[in-house]
Amino acid sequence: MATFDFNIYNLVNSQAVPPDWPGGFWWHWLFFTVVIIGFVLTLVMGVIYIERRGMGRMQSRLGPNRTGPFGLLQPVADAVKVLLKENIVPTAADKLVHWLAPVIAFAPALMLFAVIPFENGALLADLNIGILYVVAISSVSTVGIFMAGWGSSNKYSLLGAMRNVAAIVSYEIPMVLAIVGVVLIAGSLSLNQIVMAQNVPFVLLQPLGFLLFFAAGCAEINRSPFDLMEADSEIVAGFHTEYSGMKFAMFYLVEYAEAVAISAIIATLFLGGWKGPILPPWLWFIIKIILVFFAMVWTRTTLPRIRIDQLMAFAWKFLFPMSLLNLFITALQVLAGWPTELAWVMVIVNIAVMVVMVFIWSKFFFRLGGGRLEA
Amino acid sequence: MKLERYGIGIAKGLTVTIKHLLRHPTVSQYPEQRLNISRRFRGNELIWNQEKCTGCGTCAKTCPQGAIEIVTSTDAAENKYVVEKYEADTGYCIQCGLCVESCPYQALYFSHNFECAKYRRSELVQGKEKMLDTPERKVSGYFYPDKAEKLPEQTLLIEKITEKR
Amino acid sequence: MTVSLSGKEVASKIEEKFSGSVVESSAENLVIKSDRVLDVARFLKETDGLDFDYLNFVTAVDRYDHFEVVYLLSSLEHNHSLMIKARCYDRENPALPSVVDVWQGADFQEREIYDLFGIKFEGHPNMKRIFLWDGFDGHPLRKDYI
Amino acid sequence: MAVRTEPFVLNMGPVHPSTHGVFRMRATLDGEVVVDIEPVFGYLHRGIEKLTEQRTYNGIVPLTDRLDYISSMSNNLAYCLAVEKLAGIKVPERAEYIRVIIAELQRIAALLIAVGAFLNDCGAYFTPFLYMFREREKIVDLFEMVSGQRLTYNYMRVGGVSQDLPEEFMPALRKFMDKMPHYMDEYDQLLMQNEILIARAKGVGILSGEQAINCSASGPVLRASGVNWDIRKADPYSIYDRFDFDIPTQTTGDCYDRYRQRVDEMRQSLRIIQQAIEQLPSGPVRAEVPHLVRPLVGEAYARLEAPKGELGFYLVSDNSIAPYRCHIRPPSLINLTALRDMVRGWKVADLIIIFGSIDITVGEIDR
Repeated sequence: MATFDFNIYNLVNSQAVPPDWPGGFWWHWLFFTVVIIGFVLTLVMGVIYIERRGMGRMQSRLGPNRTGPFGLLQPVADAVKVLLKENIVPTAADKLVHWLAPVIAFAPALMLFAVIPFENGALLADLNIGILYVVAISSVSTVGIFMAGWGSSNKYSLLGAMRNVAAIVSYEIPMVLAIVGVVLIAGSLSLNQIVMAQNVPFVLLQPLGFLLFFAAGCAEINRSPFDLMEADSEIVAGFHTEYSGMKFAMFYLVEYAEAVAISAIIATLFLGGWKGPILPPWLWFIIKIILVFFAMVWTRTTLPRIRIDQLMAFAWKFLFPMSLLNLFITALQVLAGWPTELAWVMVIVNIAVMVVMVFIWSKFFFRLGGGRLEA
Repeated sequence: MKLERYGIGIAKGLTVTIKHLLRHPTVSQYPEQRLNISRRFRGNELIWNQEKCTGCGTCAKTCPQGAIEIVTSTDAAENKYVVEKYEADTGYCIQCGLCVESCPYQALYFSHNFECAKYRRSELVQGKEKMLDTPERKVSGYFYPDKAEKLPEQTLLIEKITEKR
Repeated sequence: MTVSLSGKEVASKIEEKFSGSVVESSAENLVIKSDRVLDVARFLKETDGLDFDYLNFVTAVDRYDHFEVVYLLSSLEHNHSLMIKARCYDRENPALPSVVDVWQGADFQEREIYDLFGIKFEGHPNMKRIFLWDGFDGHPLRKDYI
Repeated sequence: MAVRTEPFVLNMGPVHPSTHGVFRMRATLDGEVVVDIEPVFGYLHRGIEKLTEQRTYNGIVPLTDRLDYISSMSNNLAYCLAVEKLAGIKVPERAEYIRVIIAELQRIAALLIAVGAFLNDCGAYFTPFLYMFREREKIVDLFEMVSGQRLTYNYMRVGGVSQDLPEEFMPALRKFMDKMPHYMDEYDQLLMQNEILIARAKGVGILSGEQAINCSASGPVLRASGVNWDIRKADPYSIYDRFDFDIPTQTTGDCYDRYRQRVDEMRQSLRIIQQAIEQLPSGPVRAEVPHLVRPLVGEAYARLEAPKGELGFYLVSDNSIAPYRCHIRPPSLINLTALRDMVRGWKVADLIIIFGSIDITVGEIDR
């Protein structure tokens, strides 16, 4: 047997059928489940560290540096502390719903990673409808969050949960339309094919699509300017006000696991997943995830929060028409066959389109109402 | 939101935060790096000079909280008050400094340290012997400019370089 | 420089309009009969010579035999101010007309006077204690409150 | 069949991240829209006005620190002005200048917290708050050098100031003075032009001029509604008539204007300090006043332009060592009278911002 060279690349060449792993399908499945769970949890720990340290430095303070070298074990310390905390369930709470909510919220966050390629062909299930699976799964966690809001029978969490449902419903559409733009150029729904088709990273071919997807993605997982679901200055801690102990740890994990998932999807769709010059492909993939996540941390430190009706107006009046127009223009360009031959012409044209459209929308169309209801 | 400035406002705000990544943090690590506190700092302990004190009780009268308790007995020989009991309940004391300011014989000072937390409320009451001037209980320069000269200079945040890395 | 009008001048004007409403007036002291406070207040606010549109504060002083409620009014454009007082001698349930309809700023201050002194203000939209809980008996700022 | 919805009462209770202290609002909400709010006070009521009746005139100064604990120097100064007016005490020149410098530094420090807390309520996650606390830290360092404490200074006395400025105070103040404008421009660049903040704060919680006067609002809240009324200009106390500075006012009186108003006022305070440093004379810092002041029978009301508004002390004396009655005019409590009309019809998120833009301290409300 050839020496067991751990480089996945030559073992698993690109084909849709699961590879003929020495042990067959089940070994492949087991290996990748372990990889995904290990990868997500360690990356979530790393991402929590980056966020707390990055935000600290941006606020001219230090951030955690006491636990472990340079504070690296801070996420572990947080997890241990939260797990040891008492598990309080409010008396008026709907016990089952309260207990089940974190599970339903956490499961989709991990399931998203099944279709994300770490390397060429190295993914749990190379579905040929990969991106559709991602969009479907990512809206399941809303049910979990709404159950949390309803289950803890607390007015603040009910407010938070209602906001979450309203926001996710209206941000699904711009997100999907932005993805469709990418799929049009790549020609296939499977994430691995999309990455393969990206000799010019799609962020250049689809600048407007990238902006729309980043905004809609941040709203989906309630981060940066759209973090209304647990807006701590208004509704205390939103849907997870009444959670403590293990269940709070799950929600804390959900928030960051979904942030990692969305940045992984952005990395695969727009920044050319595992493609990169010298470094091994999986390292490129992690670097891009951390880069996109740092952008989220950056916006979270600086930008104030948007009000709930502005959030809705932003989705329906700003993102939605823009994504339709973007889709229309990309379709024309794909018909004219630009992505393959005149790729660089398309890049310049699309950037110009983006600037013009943002200018027009913010100048004329998109006017935000006062928001005061005469009682 | 009306992006009448097409997101320039947001972009300028973002540049401010990213610039802070390249600057020194303004915080210091307390137990390891200790900053010098002000020379006139009013610590939460009193220091009492037995010789100078004549037992007049002005400090007990001026204390707005009534935290100082003084019991004196008359010593007919030298026709002087002898201070039997002199207690300052630092639980009541709000460190306002009126006692040190009003003492006509400069017998009362403030201590210069601020780490005097105790576990029991009864330990907060400072008896006569616990108020004497000892090396580890330094005297603060509050209302005593000569004592202030001996204390180290206060570290100011303005002097700390936080601009360039 | 805010000129504080002397009690005498304003007293003469008030006497013309509401005869018998000024109990005592000296250079810096102007005491109004307690049941005429509301009309005098409205008069002071509306006449264009005085037009005291800004109420600085309302407070009360317990003078053992009577309560003295002090109003400091000022006019922003003429930049002059006037301090008027009203006395109520009844200690069980002292009462005064409320000036909330004239100056809305008096709302919380009158509730505070009721809470700490026990002086009821008729016509106040929500005459309740402001700092202490409703079950509290007695009014702390009275001189005879132990 | 129209779905029947009825408003529910949400307790923005004494413990809430953005009620700036133990302050409670019973908000009746219809979904997200605020139908009515009823503020509940009294969680921090210590009965300071009753305490003042058993303390000597100098013993009350540490009490005034605890009124508006964010700007205790202004409280000390307001109380001392009232006692000096009551007892007719003349304060020496140097003490007057030290008081002006310290009061204006305290105004900058208090306005920094007001603006930082307002931006934090808008959602900018603690960044502006921590930047502004860094500037406030520099001012608090100066106060610690002068008075010995960092929050409850107890620095001013009847008749002047308790101790003279140490020698290293002036160089440190000059260094602070020439670095501060740079930092203020940086804060403006951070959020002043931010589209999200403009969308959130412009046109929200409008308080018109007449309504502000009728509710006897004072301070930045009054000036942001376009009323040009500042006690330092209208009724100059101590030596404010020797400095030339102007009173910024805004037009519409919404949350954004109150935020901008406070930033402009900080710049004016810097101008005053600059002039006060140049004209600082030498000489005694405290008038010859007996330690137990006994003013004659009578009453006096003195006021000053505190960072929150018009802070006044109404003192009645009966020629004993303790005042017969000492009433404190609380600018925070009186500014809240207008809160109810400003908030009706807005959403929960706006309720928090409007409340934050009024900028109250609970110590001064409950006394």
